[in-house]
Amino acid sequence: MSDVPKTIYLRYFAQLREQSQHEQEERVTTAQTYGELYQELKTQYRFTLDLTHVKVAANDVFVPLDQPIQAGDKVVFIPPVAGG
Amino acid sequence: MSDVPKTIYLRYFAQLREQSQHEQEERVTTAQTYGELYQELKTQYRFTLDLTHVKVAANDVFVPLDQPIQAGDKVVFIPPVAGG
Amino acid sequence: MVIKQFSLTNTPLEPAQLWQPLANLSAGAFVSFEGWVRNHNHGKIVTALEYEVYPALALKEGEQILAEAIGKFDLLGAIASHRYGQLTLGEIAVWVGVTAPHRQQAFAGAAYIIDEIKHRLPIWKKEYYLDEPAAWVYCRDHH
Amino acid sequence: MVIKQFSLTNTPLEPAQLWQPLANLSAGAFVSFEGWVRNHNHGKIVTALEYEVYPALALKEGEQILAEAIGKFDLLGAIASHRYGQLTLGEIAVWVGVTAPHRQQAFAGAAYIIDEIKHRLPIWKKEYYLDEPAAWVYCRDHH
Repeated sequence: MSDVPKTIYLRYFAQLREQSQHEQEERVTTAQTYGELYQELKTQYRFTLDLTHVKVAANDVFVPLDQPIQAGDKVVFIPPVAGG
Repeated sequence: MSDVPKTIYLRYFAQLREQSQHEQEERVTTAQTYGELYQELKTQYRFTLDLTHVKVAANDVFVPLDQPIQAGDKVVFIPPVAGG
Repeated sequence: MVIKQFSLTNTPLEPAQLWQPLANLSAGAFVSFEGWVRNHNHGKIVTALEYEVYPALALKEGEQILAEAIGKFDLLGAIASHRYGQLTLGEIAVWVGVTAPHRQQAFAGAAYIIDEIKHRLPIWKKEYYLDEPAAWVYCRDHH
Repeated sequence: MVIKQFSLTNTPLEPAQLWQPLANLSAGAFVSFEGWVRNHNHGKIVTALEYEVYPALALKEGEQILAEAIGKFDLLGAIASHRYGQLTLGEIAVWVGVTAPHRQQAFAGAAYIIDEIKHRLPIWKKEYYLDEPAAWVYCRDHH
């Protein structure tokens, strides 16, 4: 069960968009958690931000990085914000 | 010297204006200090405010109530304020 | 150049005009405060309001308050204007606007100015009520 | 009825319009905050600014921030609007307006809202500089 690849939908913002050169991406992953997924993407796209500086939203809600990924999730990693 | 009557010029605001029924007044007084002057006016006009709730300005500057009156002073007693 | 302007007026305060001298490309934060005439106060129904002011001293004291706020909080500008005369419900009784490099200074500066205006400015407020005689009201924070 | 409105816009913010839903005869105090685009930041000369936003989450988070402020400080209303896209120097990046019976609540509520917007709203700022490459900047208070 845990090794079954899942299809998820990613959107990228700010420096993650620039570094990945993607605005969005459909992706098949075997990562178990959002944190593992971020490390997978970080390696592939050479993201400069470490996991400790990133938050994650699944389906437009903030969720813990160690939460299991669900197939079909819309996932957005949130680099440090700067409103105002 | 201290008993020489002095001529001063009073302006009244807010409840002191209403209770004295004067907007302004030229007055000859033997009061030594602004505090003494207020007591004189309080008796005459039946001001309801005690001296402890009043401040005083002479010549458009706040001054201590126990300061000696100078002849020719423009005196304004300041009831509790309520800006804003 | 630091902006410092205190004024008294018997015509309606216009925030869209009042802030304009504060425009400054070095300022990151603008905070404004408006005191509005409420329809009630301490359980009484207020129908109208009258401010009476001692102009010469109020202008001096107002300028002094702005100067203190600018010095204490490194403001880039501070403007305040107080109405006097008859006011109707919902009107602006006092407007304060400040600019600063950062928001903490701007909030602290604006709060300081309105606090001092309420406690020090020689201006008096008479409230007219629905069922009771009009009364001169004091700043309750202070007395 | 308590007013609570959070919005995102790529056109200039207009304070003279934005405050209007807050008009309320029970409110004695109105406080507004504006974040302005400055011509410098941490010693660098800024020439322009770009905000990129994650709209679905930002709208939820913004509404949530306003609801928290209303609850914590007994506000009568709270409105905030954040620009995104390209901004020029001097433009308003974010506008916050709140009303309350008294000024202390209004100041505390407005300060809370802008603090939380800066720390929580999923929006990112890219600064363009005179002599250096553009960079995504973070909220320094937080990192």
